[in-house]
Parts: sequence; C-alpha cells; structure tokens
Amino acid sequence: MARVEVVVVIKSEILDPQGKAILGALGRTGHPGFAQVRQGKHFDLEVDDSVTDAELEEIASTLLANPVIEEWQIRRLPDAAPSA
Amino acid sequence: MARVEVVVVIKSEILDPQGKAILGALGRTGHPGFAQVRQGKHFDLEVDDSVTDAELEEIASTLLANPVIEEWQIRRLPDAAPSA
Amino acid sequence: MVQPYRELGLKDDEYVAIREILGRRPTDAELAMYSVMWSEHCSYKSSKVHLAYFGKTTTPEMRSKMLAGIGENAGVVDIGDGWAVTFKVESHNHPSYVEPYQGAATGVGGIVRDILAMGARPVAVMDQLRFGPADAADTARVVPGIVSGVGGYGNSLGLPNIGGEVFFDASFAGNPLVNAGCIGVLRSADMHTAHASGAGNKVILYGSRTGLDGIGGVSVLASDTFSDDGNAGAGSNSRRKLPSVQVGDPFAEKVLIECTLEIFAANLVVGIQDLGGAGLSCATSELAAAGDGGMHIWLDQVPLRATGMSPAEILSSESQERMCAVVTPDKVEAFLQVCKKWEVQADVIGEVTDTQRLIITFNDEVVVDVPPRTVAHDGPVYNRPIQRPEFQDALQANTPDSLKRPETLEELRDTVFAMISSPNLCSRAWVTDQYDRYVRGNTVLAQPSDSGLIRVSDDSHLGVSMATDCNSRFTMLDPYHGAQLALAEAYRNVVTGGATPKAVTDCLNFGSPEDPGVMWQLSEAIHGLADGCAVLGIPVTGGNVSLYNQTGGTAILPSPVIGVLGVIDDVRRRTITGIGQEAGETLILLGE
Amino acid sequence: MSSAVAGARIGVITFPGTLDDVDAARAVRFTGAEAVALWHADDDLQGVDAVIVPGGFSYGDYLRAGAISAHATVMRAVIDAAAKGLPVLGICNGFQILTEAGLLPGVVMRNSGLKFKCRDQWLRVENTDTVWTSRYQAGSEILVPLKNAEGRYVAHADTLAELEGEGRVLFRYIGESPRQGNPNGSLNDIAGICSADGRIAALMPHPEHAIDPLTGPTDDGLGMFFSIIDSLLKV
Ligand SMILES: Nc1ncnc2c1ncn2[C@@H]1O[C@H](COP(=O)(O)OP(=O)(O)O)[C@@H](O)[C@H]1O
Repeated sequence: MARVEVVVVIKSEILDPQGKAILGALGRTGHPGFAQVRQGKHFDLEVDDSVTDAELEEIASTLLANPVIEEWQIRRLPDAAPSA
Repeated sequence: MARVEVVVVIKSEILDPQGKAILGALGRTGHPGFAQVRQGKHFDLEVDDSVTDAELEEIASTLLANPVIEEWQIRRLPDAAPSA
Repeated sequence: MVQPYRELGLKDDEYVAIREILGRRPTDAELAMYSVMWSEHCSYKSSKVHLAYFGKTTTPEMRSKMLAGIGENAGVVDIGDGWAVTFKVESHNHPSYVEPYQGAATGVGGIVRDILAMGARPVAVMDQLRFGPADAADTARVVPGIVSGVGGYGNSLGLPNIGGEVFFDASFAGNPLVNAGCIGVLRSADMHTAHASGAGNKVILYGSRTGLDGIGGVSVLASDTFSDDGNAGAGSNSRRKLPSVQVGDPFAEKVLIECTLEIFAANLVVGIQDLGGAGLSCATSELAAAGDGGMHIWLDQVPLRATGMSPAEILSSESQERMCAVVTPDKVEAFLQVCKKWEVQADVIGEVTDTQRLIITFNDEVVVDVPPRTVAHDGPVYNRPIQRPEFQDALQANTPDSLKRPETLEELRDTVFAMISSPNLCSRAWVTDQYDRYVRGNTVLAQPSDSGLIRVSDDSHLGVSMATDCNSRFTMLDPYHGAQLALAEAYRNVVTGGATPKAVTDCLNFGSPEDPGVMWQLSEAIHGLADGCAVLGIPVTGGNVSLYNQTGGTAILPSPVIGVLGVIDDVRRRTITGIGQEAGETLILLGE
Repeated sequence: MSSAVAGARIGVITFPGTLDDVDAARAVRFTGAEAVALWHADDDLQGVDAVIVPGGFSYGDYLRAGAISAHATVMRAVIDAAAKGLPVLGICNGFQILTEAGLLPGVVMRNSGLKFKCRDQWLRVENTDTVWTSRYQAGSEILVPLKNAEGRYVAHADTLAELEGEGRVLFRYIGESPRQGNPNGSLNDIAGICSADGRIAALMPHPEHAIDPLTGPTDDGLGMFFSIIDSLLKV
C-alpha cells in the first residue's frame, strides 16, 4: 500500500468564486493581511503498490479533476502518518 | 508576501460521501488498486509578511475548517511558483 | 501583415466591409469587437430575413398588450392591474457540451440577467434539455453535469424551477441542447430598456471583475500581437490558449439581482444592459447604438481579475455576473452607495457623448473608434440558399402503418410498460428533485403540472403561467407543422393549468445555416410558428436562434422550442394536473 | 388579529445570498405578527422578540454552508441575545449557520447522496414542549418541503446521546424510503434539534413553505410560527 496525495486547483485564469468569498470574509472579520485565496481540492488516496504513475495520472485527469478548468499535482507520500 | 497552504480533511471517523463515491467510480471503471479515497480541501493563501503563525492558526480553526468534523495542516511555502 | 480575421470567424467579404466602414485597417480591439458582434449568435445574420416574417404576421391587435417586443433583451407584456411580465428562452448548447456543469449554470445566469435588464424581478426559471441516447457513454458525462449545473445555479439564485423538458435522441449525442428560460415581473411603469442617452451621462460597469475566462477565440490576437510588437500590454508572450469556458458564481448573481432591483427602485438608471456573450463589446456597442449620441469608454477603468489583459481581451471577456448601466451624473454617488451596500464592485468606465462614435481608449490611446450601429445592428445579412431536402419525401412516406400493433392483452401490456419506462416518457423526478420549486413562496404549479404557474405578488391573486414544448421528431418530418404542433402543445398546457395564453417566445435550435436543407427547416418552422400565432391571436415577443448545432456534418433534429405565456386573474382557480385525486372523478376526453 | 399579536415582532435576517427570507417574513405576517428585516452587517436587532435565520445559500454556501455567515456582525448580536434567552430559529441554511456559530451542537454536512434534493417530506414532531413547537400535538406528523444539498446532520456519539436523552431532537424524518424516510444520511434521522431550554431551534426542512396549500404541500408549517407567538404573548 502506498499513500498518494492529489491536489486539484482551478486554473489561475478561471474565476474561483469560493476563494473570492473567503477573501471577503477575511477582510470583514479583521484580517487585512490576506491578498488572495484560492480554494482547491485535496485527495488522499490509499493505493496498491501495483498502481503506476501513469494510472494515477489517468484517474487524476479523468475523475479527480476536470481538465477544462482545473489543474492537478500528484505526490506519492512517504508511507507514514496521515496528512493531518 | 508569503504563500501559505492549508489542507483541511474530514476526520477519519466521519463519513466522507464524496470520497466514497470516487472510490466506487474507480472500482467501476477498472481501477481495482485503490483501497481508500478521502476528499479534503486545499487553500492557497497569499499573505502579507506581517501575518503570524498564530493568526494563520486562528483563521484555519475558525473559518477554513470546522473543528467538530475536520482537521487541518498549515504549511508556509517557499515563495516560488504556484502549486500546479 | 494579414490580420487573423478568419481565425476570428470573419469571412473575407465581412473583413472587407469592416475596412470600408472604418476607411482603414481595424485595430485588434475593433477586429475582436466586430468579429463577435457579427457572429451568427450575436447578429442573426442568417435568420434575420426569416424572422422578419413575425413582424408581418403580427397585427396591431396582437401587439396591443406588448410593451417591448423583438429587438429588446426580452419581450414585455402588460398583464393588467399595473403589472407586466417579461420572459425569454435562451440557448447555451455548445458551452454545455464542452463543460456540462458550468455551461448549463452560466446559461441560467445569462437568461436571468436578460430578464433583470428589463427592470423586472426574475421570479422563475425553466430548462429544456435534449441529450444523446440515454445509454450512450458520453451522455453519462453530459447529463448529470448539465442537470446539476441548472440546479446548482438556479437553486443558489433563489429562483423556483417551474418546468421544462428532457428528451433523448441520437442526433444530440455530440451536441446536447441546453435551453434555459426565465420569467420576470415588474410594474408596467417601471420598464427599462438598454439605451445610452443624454450626453454627459456616466457609464457604470458593476458586478464581478473582468477576467480571462470565456475569451477563447480572441487568444489568436494576443499571440499575433506579440510577434508584431512586444508591448501591446497583453501579459506574457507564452500565454497559453485561453479556455473558452466561463465559470459561474451564482452567489454573485443573486447579490447582483438584489443590488440592481434596489437601483431600479430608487430610480437611479437611464438605461441598463446585461453582459452576456460578447461581454463589453456587446454591451457598449448596443447601449451606444440604442442611444442618441456616442459613447466614450476608458478601458483602463475596467476592474480586472487578471494582470496584463489586452484591450481586445477586456472587450471580449465573457466573465459572468456583470451589468452595465447609464446613470445621470447627479445619481452616480447614490448608485455607487447601493453597490457598496451589497459589496458589489462598481466603476465609472465611460460617458455618453454626442460624437455619434463609440470611442474606446486604453492608457490614453484610442483602441476603438467606430459608428456603434455598424457593430451592433448593421452587421451582415445573408439570404442563404434554401432547399427542401431530397430525403424529406422518403421520410414522410415512412409511416407508422408498417409497424406491428399490439394484438393481445399481453402485447398491449408490454407496449405500455416499454413506453412508460422509456427514457423519453418515464418520470422526470430524477431531474425535478434536484431543482428547488418552492423558493420565494409564490409557486402555484410546477412539476408534475403541464405548465408552471407563479403568483405575481403576495398582495395580488394575479398569476403568470408558462409552458414550453417541442417535438423534435415531428419537426423533422414536417418543420412547418412541427413548430405549430409545439405552439399548440404549449398553448394547451397553459390552458390546462387554468391560464389564458397571451404571448409567445421561441428558442430555435437548428443545424448549420450553410446547409440549404437546414435553412429550409428554419424558414418553414418560422413560417409555421408565425402563421400559428396569427390564428391564435397571440404575438411572438422575442426569441433566440441557435444555429450550427451539429456533429460533424450531421445536424440535430430541428428543435424549435416554443414557450407560451399565460395569465390567470386568480391563482386560486388554477387546475391541478392529474387524474385520480379523488375517488369518483369523471374522465372526459375533449377534442377529436 | 389581537393587538397583542400585532405587537409581537420577529426579526428575519438577510445575508448576501439568503433566499427564503421573503418566505419566513410572509409566514410571520401570516400569524399577525410583525416581521422585522435584519441586515447581516448591522449589530442592532431592533428590539425584536425572536429571530429567524432563514434558508438560502448565504455566501453561496462556499467553503462550508453557513461558515462565512456565522462570522457576520449580526450573528454576534444574535449570539449575545440568545445567551439571554432570545428565541432563535434556524431553517435550512439557518440551521447550518447556527451550528457553525456554535449556538447548536454538531454540524450539517453534504447529503450522503451528494445531490441537491427537493421533495415534500414527512416529519415527526418529537418534542412539543418548546417555544417553537408548542402548537403541535405530541407525536404529530407533518408534511413540509425539504430542499438542500447539505442537510446531513452529524455529531459526536456523546453529543447525539445527550440530544436524544434530553429530548432535544425536535423533528425526525419518517416514512418509507426512497420517496420518504431519511433523505440525506442524517444521524438518527434527525431533521431538527434545539437547545437545552428549547429556545434555540433549527431544522433542515422548510415550515415557512408550508403555510398555504396553494403554494406548498400543506399548511403544517404554520404551527411553528403560531407556537412562538403563543410563547411571546404568555410573557
Ligand atoms: N428539464 C426540466 N426542468 C424542469 N422541469 C422539467 C424538466 N423536464 C420535465 N420537467 C417537468 O416534469 C413534468 C413532467 O414532464 P414531461 O414528462 O415532459 O411531461 P409531459 O409528458 O406531460 O409533457 C412537467 O411538469 C415538466 O415541466
């Protein structure tokens, strides 16, 4: 078993309404030091050792992310503890 | 300006229907090598250098995550390029 | 150097015409502007000559209750008691194929802004969906995205969904149809139209910031500019091909609606225009063309979401949730205050002038200097060849007489089961369960009714009803009668709910106008619809034409979606759909 | 309408993106009481006798439903007033906001089916001893609209036990699935809960959409609005 993390973010030229709303909330609640917020998705996968990088790339681009508006990054994690 | 990444995941004992749905889809589409999928959130923040770790922790615990169901991790990133 | 006008969709003679109008080579920004505004979608260049038939068949009597008709953002009908209704159906077909969720979502957003721009409060939405075969692989990608996009946007906006259609046919496999309709209500005295009059009046852009989304086609200009001269202000040389999709922000739109209605209520605008397809190119040229003078826009005042956007990109951006208003100078402050209350970005970006020109500057440099009508209204008009297809006779000769009919009880039972379980006839609850039909508390009829019915306001019993219909297969067989059939069905569905039909809108979805057979279908359908309306005595108040719906060389089934608007003076007298509400009911068949 | 009823004033909060404020206000007026519009950016509750946090998609439900609104200026005033006994009702998005603001325990998460669901839903009124439910008879079953994408109530086991033990489960989903029953995977079929004293209450379904059979499935929702008026008149 291996642990893989996939981060999916909205392409930078495309509107991220969630990030925009969070930035607004930070401003209203007295946190002026924030210049930008972008919200993405984070996937924690537990995969069999047989799963190749190519297979990971395929599922990221077809299932986890929408290539039309998002980009992604795949990272194999050291076995150990969960990410949080 | 500094870049900060916050990852928010649902506590492991709480049902994550999105992760479950993705796992189901992986099985159906011929990817038997996946044992678990958990979906979380990923935030990319651009913050003023004046923003302290304590302020980041406060924002994560009061706004970005709901401590009743979620855990989070804050990471300051090396200045450089966007995450994907 | 040759300008990339072909990549922008302009034909050789259209480009020559632009050079003649201007007496010079167009700038990039002008080229971007003309190319979108002269596109089929914005200029109706292939359908205009046929649409004129609606004008010829609409009598003064039919027109008597029409406060605004074809040519405005949406038709407006006086329904009595000081109330008026505006309604329209628009297509968002291609974007919904590329990116189903966002395509459908922004389709809803666009039609709602159209209605809002008339000075009306949007009160209900509808959606007419046509997909490829239910069991085709790509349908599984397209359907859930589109349905949740319509729901996701409409639900967050707080507009009840009061009806629509779902239809499956192989011809839509590579080209699903996503039509979205909206109804708005207003006091008849409060109607607003899109025009920029009064020299010295200010032009205010408000709503979301302008970004690189939905720029798609114009990216050819960016790369072109750079090989030319390095500093045209358009970001990095390596700017990748920009996506042609837009992402909707329904929350921003909800706020925009409330903000705009407050602006209307305080009487702060002269004219107003939504930003839809073609973004600022469309809004500025249409406002100026409908006004009585000219307009000056300072493009550097447009708040941007991306750095280094070129003038052509700013003008072409299809960033959603934006509106453009013309405001007298004494009301600018009050206008900005309302926007501030709703946390809506608002900026004065220009001024009405008496120059008769639309002049747009960017960093003090004139990037557009055109007669606005040449962009917005006097585009090319085509009289395309029309030819009844040769296969039409064979198609019509192929009647159902050759089909085997159920003979035994068993066979009859199987036929009934096969029919009610088929994708085109089965329950639509899988769709309508994802749509909020209750929000705003004025929904009197929605699914499973044949028409939706909305109470106009809390303190009135007046109601407006709407039904939309289209039988694409029948229209394929006979486009003239197919359009009439759709009209008659929608008309009956409105009557069934208890309302009296008053007006008609349409969304004409067809294949390529360059195919004479498709042009024949279009022309027949328009004539059928117009003649049908003349018989029924209700006018077509507006509509939408969507062409080039085809996969490869194969056109979709011709799909003129017809919407009929009705009025009921007391919603408590509505008729509920369905039989068997109570034991002992009598079933009566009307008609032949 | 008695003048005493006319004297009752119930606040209805509007956040950017709130949708069902018009409906909540209409339901309040239906009882003869006055509906007072409260704005998210104000800290003044205008002396109202009770507050309704209505449904909708405040701030687009972005981040987590209710998360951003819970930090609004008006909510600080609501939290203070609630501590002093002001009755507060959260409906749908209002439920999400009250949990995010810490006025009620647990959280409301994405439906287990992941989709937005709109249907007429049967509920059992589990506790008729609160200021928001006193008009219902014990064990009443009511039919009201349900419409949300994030309606799954989740809480820790000990919180759940406490809620159940103290009779703080106010409404429960009932009926046979799939067209009835638990629509979203809520723990213990919970549709609504309340505070220990019953004055702070919330539910996912929409009583304000069930005040007139012309525009809703029933008028079963009216009981909640008459209940609060009763309690205000008793004082
Ligand atoms: N895409 C849709 N959006 C909203 N409502 C829809 C949609 N499709 C169907 N409906 C509604 O579902 C009900 C049943 O639809 P349909 O089966 O097409 O009815 P009919 O066969 O009577 O025309 C109608 O009330 C219709 O308005």
